[in-house]
Amino acid sequence: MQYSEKVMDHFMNPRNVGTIENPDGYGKVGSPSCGDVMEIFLKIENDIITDVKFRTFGCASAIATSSISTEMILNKNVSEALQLTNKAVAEALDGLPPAKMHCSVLAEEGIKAAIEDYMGKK
Amino acid sequence: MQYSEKVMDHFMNPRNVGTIENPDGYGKVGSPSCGDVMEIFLKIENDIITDVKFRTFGCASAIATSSISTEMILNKNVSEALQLTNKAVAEALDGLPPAKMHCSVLAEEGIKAAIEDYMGKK
Amino acid sequence: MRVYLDNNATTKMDKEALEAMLPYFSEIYGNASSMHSFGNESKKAMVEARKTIAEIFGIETDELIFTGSGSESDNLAIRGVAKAYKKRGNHIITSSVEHPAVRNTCRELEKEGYEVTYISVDENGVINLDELKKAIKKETILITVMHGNNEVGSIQPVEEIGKLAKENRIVFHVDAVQTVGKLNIKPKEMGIDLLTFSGHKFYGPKGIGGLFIKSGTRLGKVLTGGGQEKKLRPGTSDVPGMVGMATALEVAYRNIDEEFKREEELRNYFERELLNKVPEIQINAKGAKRLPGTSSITFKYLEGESILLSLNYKGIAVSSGSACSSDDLQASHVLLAMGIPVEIAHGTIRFSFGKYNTKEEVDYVIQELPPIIEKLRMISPLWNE
Amino acid sequence: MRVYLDNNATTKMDKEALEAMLPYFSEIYGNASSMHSFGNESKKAMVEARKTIAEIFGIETDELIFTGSGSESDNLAIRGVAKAYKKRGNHIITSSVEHPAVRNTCRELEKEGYEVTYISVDENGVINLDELKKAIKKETILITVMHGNNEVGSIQPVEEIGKLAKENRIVFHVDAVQTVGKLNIKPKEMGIDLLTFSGHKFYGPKGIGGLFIKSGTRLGKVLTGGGQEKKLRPGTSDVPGMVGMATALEVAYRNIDEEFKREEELRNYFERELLNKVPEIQINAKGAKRLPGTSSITFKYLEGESILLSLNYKGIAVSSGSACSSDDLQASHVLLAMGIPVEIAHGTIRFSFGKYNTKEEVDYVIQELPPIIEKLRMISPLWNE
Ligand SMILES: Cc1ncc(COP(=O)(O)O)c(C=O)c1O
Ligand SMILES: Cc1ncc(COP(=O)(O)O)c(C=O)c1O
Ligand code: FES
Ligand code: FES
Repeated sequence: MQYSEKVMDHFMNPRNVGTIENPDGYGKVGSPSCGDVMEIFLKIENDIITDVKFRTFGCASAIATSSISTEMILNKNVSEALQLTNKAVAEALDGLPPAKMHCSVLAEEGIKAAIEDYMGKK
Repeated sequence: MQYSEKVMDHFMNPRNVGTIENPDGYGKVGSPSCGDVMEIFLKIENDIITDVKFRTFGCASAIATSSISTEMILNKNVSEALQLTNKAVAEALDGLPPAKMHCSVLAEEGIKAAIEDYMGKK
Repeated sequence: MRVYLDNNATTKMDKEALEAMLPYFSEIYGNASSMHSFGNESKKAMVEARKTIAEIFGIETDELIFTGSGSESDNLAIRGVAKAYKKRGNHIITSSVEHPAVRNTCRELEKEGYEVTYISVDENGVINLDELKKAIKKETILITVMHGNNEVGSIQPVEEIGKLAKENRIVFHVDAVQTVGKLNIKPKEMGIDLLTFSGHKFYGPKGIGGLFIKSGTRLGKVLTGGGQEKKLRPGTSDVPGMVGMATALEVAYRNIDEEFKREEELRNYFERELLNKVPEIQINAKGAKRLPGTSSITFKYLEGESILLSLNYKGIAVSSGSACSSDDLQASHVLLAMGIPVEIAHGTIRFSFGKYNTKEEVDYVIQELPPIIEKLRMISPLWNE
Repeated sequence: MRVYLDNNATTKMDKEALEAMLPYFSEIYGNASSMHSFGNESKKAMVEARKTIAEIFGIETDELIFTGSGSESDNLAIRGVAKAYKKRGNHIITSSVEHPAVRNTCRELEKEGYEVTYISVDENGVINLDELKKAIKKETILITVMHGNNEVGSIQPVEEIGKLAKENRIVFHVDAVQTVGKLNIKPKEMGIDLLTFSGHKFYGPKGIGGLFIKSGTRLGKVLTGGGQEKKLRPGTSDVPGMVGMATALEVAYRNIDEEFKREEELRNYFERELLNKVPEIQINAKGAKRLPGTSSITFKYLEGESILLSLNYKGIAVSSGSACSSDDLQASHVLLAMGIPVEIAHGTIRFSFGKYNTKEEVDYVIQELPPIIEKLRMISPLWNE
């Protein structure tokens, strides 16, 4: 298993780690027994994501995809954010090992869940 | 396959190689297709073996057993010579590899054949 | 600083063993089966290597064959017995914590019509003897149980299994890949009929293994070809490998008890310090008799690969029982068999100490590990929920 | 003077290959499957070794697996196809002059219910293509024919067999243990699906072999365990062996054509001189395309072992096709298949030249050999009858 430098950078120095109190959107996907859980917190103003935090339990690839996808949706409109695919995330990381592609789905699903939560509250 | 020094000595410097014209006893045993043939020539006076020569086609063990057994029967009474066993020959050579024990039978049989030939003529 | 704590995976070759094998590459290179002097020199070395190993195990030289790896020995032992004793029965007993070389071979045999019973282990990774006893039946032809577990270090009661096997006239195979070179092993006194070992686990070369075959034990062939190794392992003899492995074994047994103690103390020191410095961790198989250098630690709320890679960043090499770093993304069957819940099993790291590890290295790990765990837990949604 | 003329049995390791593998014993020793940096370094070397070999053969890197020997590759290829294609058929075609690793494996499969046809060879040891063609039937799943014969050096028409195999959609395995490193081989251009080779035959290390597996070719497993080598050869990767073998191959192919010519000339010179100096000898497979360094010579009225030992006494290492020096005391099946009468077959000696042999050495043999033959014939009752 060889990761790209970008994966290792986001894994070793994950961006936007943490929680937000009273988030406008909150999502939690995965399950501990499957080996991956992602929690994502969004601050949203006028459908624009103004702050984002995450916490992820999972492998380096799960953490790195979480990290980079928070960067990718920050300051984006929620409808844009909804279009983020796991493939785009993997590409932004200069690729993932084939066996690890599935981990990137976690971030996509997490973001979707948080935005749906926000939509539901609206 | 490891041979004793004694086997190697008798193989490299076989004693009594050759033929005897008009032998008193002559034997030929084995067959080329089986991989071993021994020819033995005896000069016998008053039932005493006074000269012996051999020629052998076969492995080192066949040649060495032929060689040492000619030494062992020289100047012996024919009835003594008849009692020479392949085991005694192998022992005199400080042993033979298990897979090669059968080669020593050749010498025993060759001597028997030659003495029988002598007996028949008598 | 670079610290290698993955000695259960493989080891750095011993200098003496390496030096012993070097001449056999391009100075004494004859084929050990050849009749000429080049071959005889090689054969002599092979005979000597076999003798060295046989003496250490207290067995006859014709009870030992060389193979290409521990895995191959395991295959030959298990498949060999299955084939040779087919007429007597089709039942095999093994444990639920075996190495894939045994486990997957048993699985294959199930497909071929053999019946396999996988005996459970307790929370320390030790086989349930009673269960094993009850599993024995008329059709049982083989018991195959490992000696030391590669993941958690638990040592199985092979002597007692050996007794059961003998009483019931069942062939007993022991995968001793993790214990040969670390523990004193006399297979015959322990009731063992077949014993697998592998050179590179005790500072010998890779690509060479061995199998003790108690005289009288029949084995079907797995590989066919030339007459080498009693026709059970055809192929030109790997004399350098044999010499390297034999020398490594000799070196290991020179001060085996001292080294056992030293590694055990190092490992215990490591575990004590870690318990002091890192909360919410669990030492696996702690209640069992264990391999001296093996420490399997579960860091709750974390996933193993992330710990492994973070330690690697600091130059520290360990392995993980984590699903995410395994080929099939399945959590370790060993940890699950011990009753460790799957979500915790994910956070398990194996530290395996060897003869080259020092206290300084352990101190370095003790210093680097706690902040890594802390940082990773900060990222984890399971921590402080 | 010591002269090694048994290069078909095994070779002295190439210096460059040995040096290339040395660091992987105790400097870069990680397990290639481990995720940490120690493992990555080893993995890199393994990947590189695979690439080197793949490039030389003109194949993809994922079409190549490492095994523990040529014999193991042969077993995996033959047993693997037998298992995987069982549903399609149970018929295997091979030649009557194969190495025991192929021959005995076919014999084993016969016991397991497969049908094997052994195609005859002509007096030069070359397979009868027409016979092979006629042997093909609906149930044929595998043709396994060697490239260069180890005893007499005859080279089989593998390209033509490859065409036949392709036309009939039969898997084609070639045991190229004697030709890899001596001839240019591009398995894919030659219609080959599986190709066996062995490190120690081309100045690489012992204990390592390889198998080319054309993508799409299915193989059942012979050994089971970990996931190494596409799950077809479990066991911790022998990285030093891989590096040593790849480097040896690279070295061999650097000037393969020149070395072919050089060895061929040396061999031809040897044979010419011998024919001049020794009466009643016969050069086997002389009419065939032959391996450059192989010379199989029958000395009539003599038995091979005695020649071998006498030469050995003079420091000259050769091998014999003699019954008396084989394990089972059977005359060589290769010589018999070529129609050589059993009593002459006994007197056959194989001289196999390699890259380290010089003209001076050949001259020494030419000088020592005739008196030996003369002396032994004096002892032989078959001479001058
Ligand atoms: C033609 C041929 N095939 C297979 C083998 C087996 O190779 P190894 O001894 O490396 O297993 C050999 C050499 O012994 C050989 O000459
Ligand atoms: C317990 C156990 N058995 C078998 C093996 C297989 O040994 P090898 O990798 O040498 O084939 C290993 C090591 O990988 C092991 O730890
Ligand atoms: S989280 Fe398990 S493989 Fe990525
Ligand atoms: S003559 Fe053939 S083995 Fe002795």
